[in-house]
Amino acid sequence: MQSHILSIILFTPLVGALALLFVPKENKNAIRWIANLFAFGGFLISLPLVPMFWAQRFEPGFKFLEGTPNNWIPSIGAGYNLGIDGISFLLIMLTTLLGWISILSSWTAIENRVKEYYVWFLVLQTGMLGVFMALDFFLFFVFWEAMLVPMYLLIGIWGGPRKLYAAIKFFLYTLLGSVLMLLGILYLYFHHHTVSNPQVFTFSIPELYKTAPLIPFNIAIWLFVAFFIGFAIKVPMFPFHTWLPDAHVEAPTAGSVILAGVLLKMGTYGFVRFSLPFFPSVVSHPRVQNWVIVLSLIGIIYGALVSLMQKDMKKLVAYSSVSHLGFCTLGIFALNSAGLTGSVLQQINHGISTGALFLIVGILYERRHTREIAEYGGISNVMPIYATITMIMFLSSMGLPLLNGFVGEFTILQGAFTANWKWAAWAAPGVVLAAAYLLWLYQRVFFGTVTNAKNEKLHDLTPREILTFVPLIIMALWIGLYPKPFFQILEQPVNQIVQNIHDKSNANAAVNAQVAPVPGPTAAAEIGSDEVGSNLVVSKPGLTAARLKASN
Amino acid sequence: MLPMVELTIFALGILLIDLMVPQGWKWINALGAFVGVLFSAVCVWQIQSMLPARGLLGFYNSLLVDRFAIYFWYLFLAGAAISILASVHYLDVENEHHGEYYSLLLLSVVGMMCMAAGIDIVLIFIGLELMAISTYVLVGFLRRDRRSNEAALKYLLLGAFSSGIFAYGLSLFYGIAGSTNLGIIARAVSAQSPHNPVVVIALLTTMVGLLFKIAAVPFHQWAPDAYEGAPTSITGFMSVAVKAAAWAMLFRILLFGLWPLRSVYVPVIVIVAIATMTGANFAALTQTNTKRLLAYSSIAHVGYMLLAFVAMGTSQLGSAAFLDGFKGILIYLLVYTFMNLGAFAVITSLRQRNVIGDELDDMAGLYKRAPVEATLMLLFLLSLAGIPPAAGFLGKYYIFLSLIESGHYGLASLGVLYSLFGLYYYLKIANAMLMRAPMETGRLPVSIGMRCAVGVAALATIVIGVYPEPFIRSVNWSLGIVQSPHVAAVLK
Amino acid sequence: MVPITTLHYLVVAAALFVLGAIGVLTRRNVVIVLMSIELILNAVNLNLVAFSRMWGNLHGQIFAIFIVVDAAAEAAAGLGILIAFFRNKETVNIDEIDLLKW
Amino acid sequence: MFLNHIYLIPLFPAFGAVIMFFFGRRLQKATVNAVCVGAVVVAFLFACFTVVEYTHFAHGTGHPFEKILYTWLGSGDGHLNFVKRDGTTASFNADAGFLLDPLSSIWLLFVTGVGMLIHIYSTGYMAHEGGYYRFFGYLNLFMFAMLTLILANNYMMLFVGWEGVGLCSYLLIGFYFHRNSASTAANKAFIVNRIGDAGFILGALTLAWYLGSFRFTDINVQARGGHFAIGDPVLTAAALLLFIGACGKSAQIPLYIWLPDAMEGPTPVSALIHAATMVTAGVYMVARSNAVFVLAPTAMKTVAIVGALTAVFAASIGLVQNDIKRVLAYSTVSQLGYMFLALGVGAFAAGVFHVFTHAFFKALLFLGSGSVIHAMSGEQDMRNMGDLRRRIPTTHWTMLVATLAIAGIFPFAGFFSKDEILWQTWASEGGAYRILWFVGYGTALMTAFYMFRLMYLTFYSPSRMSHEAEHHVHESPKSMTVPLVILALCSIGAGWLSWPHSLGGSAHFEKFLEPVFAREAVVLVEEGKSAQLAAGEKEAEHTDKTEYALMFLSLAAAGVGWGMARHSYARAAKGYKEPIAVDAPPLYKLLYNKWFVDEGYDYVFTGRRKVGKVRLGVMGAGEASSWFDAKVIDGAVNDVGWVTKAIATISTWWDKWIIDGVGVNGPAILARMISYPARLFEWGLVQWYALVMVAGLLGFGVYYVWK
Repeated sequence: MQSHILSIILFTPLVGALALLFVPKENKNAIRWIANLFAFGGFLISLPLVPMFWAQRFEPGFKFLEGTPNNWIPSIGAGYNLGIDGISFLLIMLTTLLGWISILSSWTAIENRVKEYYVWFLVLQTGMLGVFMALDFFLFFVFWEAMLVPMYLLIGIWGGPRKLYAAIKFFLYTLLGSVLMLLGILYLYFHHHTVSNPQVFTFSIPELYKTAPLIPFNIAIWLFVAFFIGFAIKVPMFPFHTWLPDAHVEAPTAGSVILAGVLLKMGTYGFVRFSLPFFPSVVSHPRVQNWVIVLSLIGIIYGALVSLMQKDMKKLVAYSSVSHLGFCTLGIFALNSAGLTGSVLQQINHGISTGALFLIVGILYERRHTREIAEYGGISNVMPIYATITMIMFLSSMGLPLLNGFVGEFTILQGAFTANWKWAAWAAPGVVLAAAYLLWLYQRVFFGTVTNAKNEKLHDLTPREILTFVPLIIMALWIGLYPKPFFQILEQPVNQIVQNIHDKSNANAAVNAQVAPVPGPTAAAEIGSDEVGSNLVVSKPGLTAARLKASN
Repeated sequence: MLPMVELTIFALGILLIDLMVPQGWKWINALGAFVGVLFSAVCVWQIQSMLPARGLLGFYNSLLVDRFAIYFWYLFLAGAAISILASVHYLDVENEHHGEYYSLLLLSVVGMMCMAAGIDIVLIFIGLELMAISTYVLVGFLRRDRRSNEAALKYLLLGAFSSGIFAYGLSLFYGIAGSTNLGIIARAVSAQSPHNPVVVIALLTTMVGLLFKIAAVPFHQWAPDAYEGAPTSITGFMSVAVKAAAWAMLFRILLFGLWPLRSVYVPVIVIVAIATMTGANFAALTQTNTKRLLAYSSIAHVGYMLLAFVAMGTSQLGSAAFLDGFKGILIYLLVYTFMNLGAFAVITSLRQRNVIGDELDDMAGLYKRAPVEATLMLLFLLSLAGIPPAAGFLGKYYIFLSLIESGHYGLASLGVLYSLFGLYYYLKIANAMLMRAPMETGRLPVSIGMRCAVGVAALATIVIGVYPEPFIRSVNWSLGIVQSPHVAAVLK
Repeated sequence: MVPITTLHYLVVAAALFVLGAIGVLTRRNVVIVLMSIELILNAVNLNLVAFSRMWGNLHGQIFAIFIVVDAAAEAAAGLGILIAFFRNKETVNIDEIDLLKW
Repeated sequence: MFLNHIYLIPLFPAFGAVIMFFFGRRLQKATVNAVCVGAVVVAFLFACFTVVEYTHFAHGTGHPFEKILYTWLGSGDGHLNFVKRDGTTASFNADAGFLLDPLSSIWLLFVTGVGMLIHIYSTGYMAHEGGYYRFFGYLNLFMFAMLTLILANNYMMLFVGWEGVGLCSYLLIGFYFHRNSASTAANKAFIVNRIGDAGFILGALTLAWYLGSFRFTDINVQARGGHFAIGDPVLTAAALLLFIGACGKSAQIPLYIWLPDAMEGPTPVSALIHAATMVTAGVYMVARSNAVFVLAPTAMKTVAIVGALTAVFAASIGLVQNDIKRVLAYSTVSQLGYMFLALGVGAFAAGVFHVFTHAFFKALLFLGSGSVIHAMSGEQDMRNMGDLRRRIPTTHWTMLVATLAIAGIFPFAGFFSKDEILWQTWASEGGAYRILWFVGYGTALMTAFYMFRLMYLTFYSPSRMSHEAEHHVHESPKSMTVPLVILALCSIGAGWLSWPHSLGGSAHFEKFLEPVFAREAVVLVEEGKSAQLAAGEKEAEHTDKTEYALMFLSLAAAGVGWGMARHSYARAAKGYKEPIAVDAPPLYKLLYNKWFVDEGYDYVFTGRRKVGKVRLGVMGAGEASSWFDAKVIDGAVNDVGWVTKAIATISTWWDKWIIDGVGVNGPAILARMISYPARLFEWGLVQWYALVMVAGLLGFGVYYVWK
């Protein structure tokens, strides 16, 4: 007896999209209502998952499994298998929430080709959920790619002046990553066939978990690179990030919210779900680790610096994402429980805060149709509520304690520090700079007197707009004040992953020893190659029963 | 035999009926042709139902109706059916509505069937020529259109030239083996040293013919011209059915006939594959004529399929790589039939009284004028670009898988990178359709037949993409030939 | 007086083939180009017949007959198309077939 | 019963703030007063009871009391671990926990007390300002944060308060947000603080990484367990990092720059946040971490030296400022310097004691100046004041008391605390710190000078007021004067809590704090720094003569300063000359422009000013990066696109010109130009194709042979 809640959550938006197809496109309000209905419905339907998951949060492995292996395309060993653990659970909740919010937020923003817009948006929603739920690599890849199309259309059709450029850039960039990843996937698939006994072809991720780590280092490194590029582009990490500002600036508000809130997380999710378990020997190899960490650190500082100098609000927020995601990757590749937990938390937080920031920018844009910071000033005189909400979200984004941002950032710093104190030291300026660019932006936009006559007539937030922020603020406060539940949800999977890396990399230590050194920045090579051994945290095995008792 | 005979009868019948049908009722011809296709499909189905695993020999051992053949027959018929549906309205617009069109279509299908089923070089050659000649005429069918004439003439000259070279090679093989039967040729060849100059010359000349028909660089230059000049409905037909037939022939000869020589021809094919992908993709990048663009893209697709063929040629018979490569090409052809025909059908529907409709600008704002067609066109384009869940991905999946399995990581990477090029120029069309303002306003009139054609193609594309299991099954089934005795004997 | 062996026929055929090819590549009148193609096919026929004699079976000759037929058909179609082309362009000069480019 | 609900103390003001946040807009001023002031009053009373209960509950032992509400960071079941430096794992955990011990009780009392008074004062001062509810909401929020900071039982909770007070000071400095200077000052404050915070976080992380916990009690147990050698490098690093945090919060060199600008905020804010409470958070944190600091002599030295330097540096600037609040601001910085000097030389108790007394008289000074400004209807420049003593007598008397206190005149509060510090400095470590004593001594003299300068210019010298200003001058309402009086009483009496033994007193204050610092005493003894003993009576046998001498000297210094100020300013009429300006113009310029530090920072660090054409500092880096991003990285991407396009064009160009052009149009031209060989190209389009095919065939052959 399987529970089908995942499938239900997954396909609700799609059903909505299909339903919309039968609504005449002239009847815009009906379309809006239906779309919001389904989006909100999708969120509500995902709520029962919370208690169900909470009950078994400490149990090992994936929960709510659906489908048997190979039940979809037996002849190639692909199956419709869904299942979630703590990590994907949180991201799914985030997705349903943000999906609803962004659809709600585009009520007045979208005026032409409304029907299409909502249809594509709901399709996108399903695609994203699928990525987080899939336990089958083929299924995963299908969702992963299918999701690009609606996003591309959202940018390209409802985007700004340079939408065509941005849309194609987005699509090509991300596809470049995913095709390389495809080759990697195929290799894993084939490798599983060669080593498994009896020989079977399967895309089942749990199965591949068993065999992938057996790949010898000198091949695994290339596979890792293939996956890495795919995910790093998505995240985006430092040298691969230039699609992000363009996509964000051109995308409609809701598109940006989803893009920043969920799509970027797929990269980090990919790291956590695939790169780490599949290539333990590679990720724990000091040079490789240093490579990635250095990129993350560059991303943190660099993103912050660039956003400091932006003249376009949305670009500023976009670059701030680069900085924040730098923290996420830093946490992931610290390869210890704290770092990993913090990273996932930070992904959620970034989804909440930055999503809100894009909404905020969008609201001004909707009223004035410009995002030039210079156009504004003294807005808090005319839009006090708006100013207050903005302040709260800025604070959460810059990581003020008792708001969500701090919890994630701090946990990451803790993890990075215990892995290698130099990393944390390098990341710390990012926190300062975050305050700098956000507060400076706030000063330029909200403080002072209204200088621009066009801004005098701006009306404050409508109830609908306020409604879009309420859940975000609630979440921000919740994670900030009482993050314990989140830590508990993440505890099991994170410890699992770290444990695996530890064991496997020890197993492959021999291989590590004699392998030719991976090219890496020499500077990075020095950084803390000393404590690599101690990067890994051994969580206390067993005790699950005891913990269950404790939790009930 | 039955399906071919039956098709021939219909072809001739249509010629007769055409004399009696008045102008404006010409669609009756189309109907007849369609029915003919259906009938022969039924016949094929009957044969399939009574087909032993080892296949049926017929016609003095020159014809081997095995699962492989059956698979391709279905393919040709599907292609023909969709093209017929797409043609009616178009021909009316062009004022070239004649029965010959359909009968030639059917005859070319007969030729293809011979190519797919023949294991005797004579039969294969005859089939080839039958198909080729009918296509020459079809390409030049718009007699008052200079582009059409010119395309036909070029196609004919080059085609004849290539088949001359091809025939020369075949004659040499006959000389080597003393028989025209592929099986015997294979045995004889395997007896010879693969580096015997005569063998090599024979092989290379033969390959010129084969590569010409599948339009691989450097034998591709006829394709863009012919595709551009031909009636759009025929362009679609050529790009799928003719190409599929050429592939069938290529398999029959290179795989079953000349397998022992693979050490000689695989390296050559590697070069050709790379050249094909490179040339075609780069050339397509800046195309502004949609038909020509799709022509180049179809050449590029040939490049990918050749990659799979390389994987097959470099791995053990019956090994995973071999089978996956084989499946890859077969599925690719299947999928390609639908998605490409669909795309061409949409382009065909752009042809109006006063619009030629094959420029990129004619695509502009198509969404405003025909939302359904535009959306489906998007589907076809994405499928061509190999984005799941559209069907195109399945073919790419198998091809790259086979490359990985046979250890050609470099080629695989090259292939995926070129697929990005593909995405780029397909997106140019998509951008034009969905994101630009239309040139002329007003809804685009689309005929019933066209709607059916596009609909069927789209349905197939999405179904194969989302639930490919039965199709993969059928492909596996059609791979029965690998076990069938004649070939097996040859391949050992 | 040397006996005429198959090899001699092959050499002649090869020569024919090359001549045909050169003709195709060099002549400017479409009709003559078509003829050159026929020449190539004849080279093939010569091969086939010679081999057929060498092997003492009829496959080759059958093939040859088919090729003759095919050549005829090809020529017919070619000329038909050429006429259509001539109607529009008033020329059979192969260099003036230049409408379709790049 | 109070002790067990200690967490309520911060929650009262928090409640007030929440009310203001949601409903403030609709509330009457009276209601706002009731809620906000009420909240603080309740908090104060609750705090008093709590402390009383605590002192009985833990009488004599001074054993810290801890109350843990819930696990804040961490999964709480001890399965989320991190690796300590020694390789063992520790649980990643930070509780929402509260701790009460003598140290925190002292802060608790004077923060709630002074805070309450300032709230009351504000009801009068802000009566005519807009955003009344906003102001009180922020004030309450600040009280919440400050109390959290004080009562935290681990570094992370402390950091919550730490950042919270930073935020509130940001909000309150920027209270007049339509003034650009205000919002800029606010940003400056927050960002400079943030730098400190980064240091703080890293310090805390270091401790956790080394000692395996964020909890003060755990850390103290570890640090005092004697496992660590004096001068342990890691602990030194941790201490220094924490001190960076302290520098940010408590405005020490090099991060002091934000505090003077912070005077943009309303005066009560300056009194509460930037004089009495928030700025002492750094001192509190260092005192809290004393166990770590004493193990890191280097860090101690750094603290002492930085403290001394800041003291004298800020005092020197204070000498010549004309804005009444700025003078006080710099004096605050300088006094904070004193406190750190004390901590640095190990006289923790003395430092804390100075915080305590300073809270009263400095708050009093600010409130007094506020009352002056109120009276002068907004005028802050002392050059336009004078002769106010009869017009606003209460303000005058109370401020005089405060001045005497800060100048260190016996028997006012300042005398005892400052004298204690100087004495400890002199006596510490066999005199190595005596240079610092001289510095402190000089500072004392300057302090007396600028404070009395302020008094004379404001109250005594002939009036330099404009007429309408003179016309409006009036004493402030009761709500403002009453707090002044109370604070004045405190400024007189607070000192007596620690009447030194040398004068026959028994230093209750030190005794009370002993449990917190006693252990340090021992450590320092081991270190042979017996003179640094914070606990008073241990140094009774020490040379009393020197102590008396020093007392006398500091009194003398105060007197001299007073005298100089009187001589220069008692008769300062309109357009008077600054003595320094007369005697040493360049020095005056230097001091008046605050040693040009802000400008320097703008050039070097922030990059708000350009050096010639180039922009340095963060903004420079920002510009560089964005250029890099647009030109190089994205440029590279676009170049790739461009290259492919180019190749594509070439390949089409090839088809177009070579195949068609040469094949088709070429012949006509070439035939005439070149003769026979060029005619090779004379053949037409189709033939070119055919040629390529043949070439391909031959190419195959060549390739085969070559292979």
